[in-house]
Amino acid sequence: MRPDLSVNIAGIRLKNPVLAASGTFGYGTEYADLVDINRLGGLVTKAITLEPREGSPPPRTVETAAGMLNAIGLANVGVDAFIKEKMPLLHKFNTAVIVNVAGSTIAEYVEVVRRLDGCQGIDGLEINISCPNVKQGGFLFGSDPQTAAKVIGETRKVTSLPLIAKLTPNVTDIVSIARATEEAGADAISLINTLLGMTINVETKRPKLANVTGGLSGPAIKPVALVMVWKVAGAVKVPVVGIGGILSGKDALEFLLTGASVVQVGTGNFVDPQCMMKIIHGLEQYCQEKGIAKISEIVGTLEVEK
Amino acid sequence: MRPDLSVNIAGIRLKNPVLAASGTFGYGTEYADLVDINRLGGLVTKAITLEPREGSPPPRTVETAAGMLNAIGLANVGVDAFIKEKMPLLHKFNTAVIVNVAGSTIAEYVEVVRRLDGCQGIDGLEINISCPNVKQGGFLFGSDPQTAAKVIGETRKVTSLPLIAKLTPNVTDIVSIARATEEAGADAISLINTLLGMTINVETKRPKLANVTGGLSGPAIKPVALVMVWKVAGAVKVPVVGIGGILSGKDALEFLLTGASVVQVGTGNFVDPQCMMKIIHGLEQYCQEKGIAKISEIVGTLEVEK
Amino acid sequence: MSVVQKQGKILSNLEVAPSIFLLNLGLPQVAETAQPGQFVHLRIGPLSDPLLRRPFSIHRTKPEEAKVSILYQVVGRGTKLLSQRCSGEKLDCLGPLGRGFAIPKVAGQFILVAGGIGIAPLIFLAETLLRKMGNGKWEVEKEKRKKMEVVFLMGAASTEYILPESELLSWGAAVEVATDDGSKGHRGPVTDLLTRQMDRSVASCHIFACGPEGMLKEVAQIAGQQKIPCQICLEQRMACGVGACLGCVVKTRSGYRRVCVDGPVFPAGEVIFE
Amino acid sequence: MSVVQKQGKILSNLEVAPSIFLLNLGLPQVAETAQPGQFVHLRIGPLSDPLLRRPFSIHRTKPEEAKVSILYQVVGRGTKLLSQRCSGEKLDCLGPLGRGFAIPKVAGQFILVAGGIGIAPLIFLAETLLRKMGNGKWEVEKEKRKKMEVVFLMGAASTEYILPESELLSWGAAVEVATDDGSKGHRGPVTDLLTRQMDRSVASCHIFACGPEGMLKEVAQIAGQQKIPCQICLEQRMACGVGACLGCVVKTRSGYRRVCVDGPVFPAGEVIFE
Ligand SMILES: Cc1cc2nc3c(=O)[nH]c(=O)nc-3n(C[C@H](O)[C@H](O)[C@H](O)COP(=O)(O)OP(=O)(O)OC[C@H]3O[C@@H](n4cnc5c(N)ncnc54)[C@H](O)[C@@H]3O)c2cc1C
Ligand SMILES: Cc1cc2nc3c(=O)[nH]c(=O)nc-3n(C[C@H](O)[C@H](O)[C@H](O)COP(=O)(O)OP(=O)(O)OC[C@H]3O[C@@H](n4cnc5c(N)ncnc54)[C@H](O)[C@@H]3O)c2cc1C
Ligand SMILES: Cc1cc2nc3c(=O)[nH]c(=O)nc-3n(C[C@H](O)[C@H](O)[C@H](O)COP(=O)(O)O)c2cc1C
Ligand SMILES: Cc1cc2nc3c(=O)[nH]c(=O)nc-3n(C[C@H](O)[C@H](O)[C@H](O)COP(=O)(O)O)c2cc1C
Ligand code: FES
Ligand code: FES
Repeated sequence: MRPDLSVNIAGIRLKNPVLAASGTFGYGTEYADLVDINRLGGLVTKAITLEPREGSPPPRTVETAAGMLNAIGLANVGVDAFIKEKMPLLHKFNTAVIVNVAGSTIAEYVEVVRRLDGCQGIDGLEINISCPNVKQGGFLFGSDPQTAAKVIGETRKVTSLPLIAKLTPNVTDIVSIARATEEAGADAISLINTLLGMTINVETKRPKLANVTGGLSGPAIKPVALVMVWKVAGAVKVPVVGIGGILSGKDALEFLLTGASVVQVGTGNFVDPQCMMKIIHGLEQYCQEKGIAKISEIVGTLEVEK
Repeated sequence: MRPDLSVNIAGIRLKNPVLAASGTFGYGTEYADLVDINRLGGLVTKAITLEPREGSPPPRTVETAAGMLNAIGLANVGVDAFIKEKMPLLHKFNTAVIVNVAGSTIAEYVEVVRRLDGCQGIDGLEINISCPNVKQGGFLFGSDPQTAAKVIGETRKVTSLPLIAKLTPNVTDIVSIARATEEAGADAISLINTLLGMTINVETKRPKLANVTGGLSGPAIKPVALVMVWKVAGAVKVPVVGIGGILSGKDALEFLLTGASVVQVGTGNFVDPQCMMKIIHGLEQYCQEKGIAKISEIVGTLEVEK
Repeated sequence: MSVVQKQGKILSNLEVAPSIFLLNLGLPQVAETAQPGQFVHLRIGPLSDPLLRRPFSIHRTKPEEAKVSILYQVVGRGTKLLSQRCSGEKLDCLGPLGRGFAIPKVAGQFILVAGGIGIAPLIFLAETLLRKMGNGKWEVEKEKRKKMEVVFLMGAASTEYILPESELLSWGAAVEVATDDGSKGHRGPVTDLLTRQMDRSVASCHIFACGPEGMLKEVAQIAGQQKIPCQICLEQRMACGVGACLGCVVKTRSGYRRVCVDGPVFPAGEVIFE
Repeated sequence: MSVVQKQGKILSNLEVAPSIFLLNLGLPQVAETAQPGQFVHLRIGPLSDPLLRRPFSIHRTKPEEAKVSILYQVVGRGTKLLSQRCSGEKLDCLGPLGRGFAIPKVAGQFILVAGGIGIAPLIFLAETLLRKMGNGKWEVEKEKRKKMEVVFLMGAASTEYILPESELLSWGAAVEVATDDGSKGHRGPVTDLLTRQMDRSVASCHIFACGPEGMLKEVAQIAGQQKIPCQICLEQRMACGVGACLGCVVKTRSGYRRVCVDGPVFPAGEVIFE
């Protein structure tokens, strides 16, 4: 018997709990030669802002030990071009489409959400209050429960689409921020976005990224992501989306057991475009081996002695 | 001409800017067969508490991608046994000895510092307000500027030894905590301690560490450590001690350029006991190649375009 | 011409000059469809260090042997590890990626300028151009035909880095060499050869260049002054290699463009050098 | 007998049973001074994944050939990578580490109980005991001498994992085998053989055991009931291997003790099994 991998999260029905993470899968079509998009649980777009943005100067990425830093800087086509040019292509795929939203002001978030609200084919919005690469790009919004709640509360008012709050790990108390966004009306909570990091070229005495600092992703951050998922999943009622260093079925299972209802794969796509396909297969196999009929049964079943 | 690697930090004169980090070099003697301790800039002991502590149950360590998690739990012999049994052996080495201090209450920190104050052979104290593995073990003290300042201020009153505040990276705003400890009388600031993390065995559905969560160290965290050193070095007047994922001379140089006056090596010692010797050699070589007479000249000389 | 992800078998991986390796991979689909200037994105090892793939130009293809060749220089951890991989092992490859050189519709004099390891994609290009000429695929008036020519200007640190000269000659290219130390050919930068060539240049002339950024900037300048069409092959740090991460951008007159899909070959006049 | 860090040359690294490898290393100082039960701590590769060293018991030494052997099972990433390292390459080794088996002052019947890959250190021990007996190094009264004996109880999943039996026999050990699937010897756990052996056991008898935790627990119980001295060789996840990190502790009657320096061999009665 084939296990049932489908899940419902924040009112969105997904074929399976594996989604492509924002910023790592473009606008969906870039990987179309290599990945059967229709087999994915869903995909999250690159962050969309009100106006088009050029992004940071290069170099924008650099490898670190078991990870990478990026400072893309919210480069995107802007919400109107997104709706006109990108959404029609995305809509053709038979998979959930979640649009990642960023802004420099609360008003900008609200306006982007308002424009996306009417757009056909969008299954949900992920509100990025966690981008570390733009000073006015969300990082500050996600560092404090009040502001985080404000962004979610205001965007909540202008859309009936499922809202997912995406949190930054660069905080003292992730739980208070998660709770604040839940109370403000988030239907789910995604974590983690990248950790702030930097690296230096000792020959030139300059930072390797033109932007000086960037966001750390990849296997290096998996332990940090897991502990945050564990804490937040134990503290909120809405579902949690686990993100950070997931490259294998085993990695995904760690997040599901720890309390994430679904997972997103970011850097893993760069390392191996087959990554998400292998993860879906790995989950299926695990369920089969353990006699699990439905993947959602294992969510949060981590056994912790007390 | 041989470059001058010596540095003065917080009133402590060091042969070179390379120290062994707390908890990774035992009480100094464990590596004596393998490392010429007298060639080190200095060494920091395992955290010392008032009473002896057994520490956490095993397993206490687990490898992660380019890093490791530890949950040792402040296992130590207690301050009195340390003074009686360990210090006499440490005192024999011709290197700076810094004692790492931890406690469950501010009163405990103060009492440990008071007892160490009289002890011969101690060059400085590192006040660990950042251990993630014991609920009452410092983590909370380091998460908030007021409490951090309180610990430093109170311990400052009972000793004339140089005091180094060791900070946790698991905070929203490291600069505010660094500044608070500086104002409270810290002579230097060490960062970073470990990032909080966890990892799961998906077969047993249990955390791999008995303590559930642990502290992440090693190359994986280097980018995070660097950005915190960069921020803090730019914001305080006291010297900064750079720690986190340093395994090579190049790694150490990244920290020095970014603003650390000296560095500590932790996990690197496990990977390669010759690590610190190689780093010292690497610094020497770099200075020679670049015609740098004194290593301290390069501290904070990172070129950042604005 | 779609991109594939395949396990390519290492047919050989040999040091052909100091720290320069020639890697032959069994990759039928890529060998079949690749165009000069395109690249492959290789996963060096299965573990998480090194984590990211590394991009390498396609140096040669032999579709009839299902073979793709890479010419690479050991410059860091990834290329070091790659140089230690053995025949018979497999490498995870993505390719062919990127937009290669645009082959002009009308023939003429093709000047290829290679600096150091930048020679890698230009051999594939030279071979393609020369084969096309041999086939008489270009329709040119008779009197112009004698002016059709591939001139290969090759710059390197010293003589031991000048690799496929005899092969190029045998295909019918004109080859000139410049070395930094003067151990072979002209002593000085390869752009000296280009400047000299400009004096002899004919009406319908095209420049194609690959090499270090400084060299490309100068080539672009020379071509600009002479108003000669020029295509340059760029490098940038890459994560995805397929246009999804927006990591590999270069500044152009039409804003930041992605080297991996909008390039790696760009019209020289488009690129804004810092 | 101090610990050294040396680049050991891989003399050979061969699969001797399914997923079990025998690694021979050129390590003169370690070969010279190692005692049975001690271990080496190996760095598997130069990159940061895998990061930490891996501990392996010393399986044999040949000081005259400067050789140290390791018998290891591929169970994860580190051991997989180790199995791919080739002859002629070097491995960074720390050793010899830990407190090995305490060889009793008075001879008698030595019962060695190995479960699975736990056989690795016991071969070194058997060889050492038998050599010492052969040398007549133990001063025993004549009538006791005939009772001196090494009994090697070997447990494994199935027959193909039973490796050095003939060699043990040739040295003069008594060997008994138990397999999980009954493909050789007794069908069942090796502890069955130990229980049986207890009925025939003689006055001055010692047990030495290495294997999975469940087996060691049972061996410790049997030894405790019979009041026979018993030493067991433990495993724990290790970081430093030299006593500095306090990571590798095991619960004992005198609190947590470090497996790497206080062990890996402990008196069975000391250890508190969960
Ligand atoms: C489209 C394209 C085609 C290329 N073709 C070839 C080729 O045919 N032959 C060849 O030898 N090299 C080629 N390169 C460069 C090659 O990708 C890098 O040399 C390689 O990735 C370095 O990896 P490393 O781990 O050894 O170096 P690292 O240790 O990662 O870095 C060492 C040095 O290499 C540079 N570098 C690292 N990554 C890249 C990158 N992605 N692009 C450019 N520079 C980088 C760094 O700036 C650094 O100075 C190409 C690059 C691109 C983008
Ligand atoms: C003193 C000592 C002596 C040992 N002697 C031998 C020996 O002679 N032959 C042999 O095959 N193995 C021996 N081991 C076990 C060996 O160290 C582990 O099998 C090895 O480290 C696993 O590495 P890995 O990367 O392949 O596995 P990982 O991918 O790290 O993990 C796979 C499995 O191995 C276990 N494991 C991982 N690290 C250790 C560790 N440090 N100690 C114990 N288990 C671990 C984990 O629990 C996990 O189930 C010994 C261990 C110790 C502590
Ligand atoms: C190149 C790159 C671009 C990213 N862009 C975005 C973005 O636009 N919006 C966002 O919310 N997260 C962005 N992220 C963060 C990822 O979605 C993800 O949260 C993070 O990378 C951790 O997951 P990983 O370790 O699987 O990569 C980006 C990450 C990378 C590597
Ligand atoms: C096993 C282990 C034990 C540690 N114990 C302590 C400790 O007692 N006190 C302390 O301040 N830091 C302790 N640390 C943190 C290190 O001193 C250091 O801050 C951290 O490991 C980051 O550096 P690294 O990446 O070089 O290991 C410990 C780290 C490890 C790995
Ligand atoms: S490498 Fe990702 S867009 Fe070019
Ligand atoms: S492994 Fe570090 S104390 Fe044993």
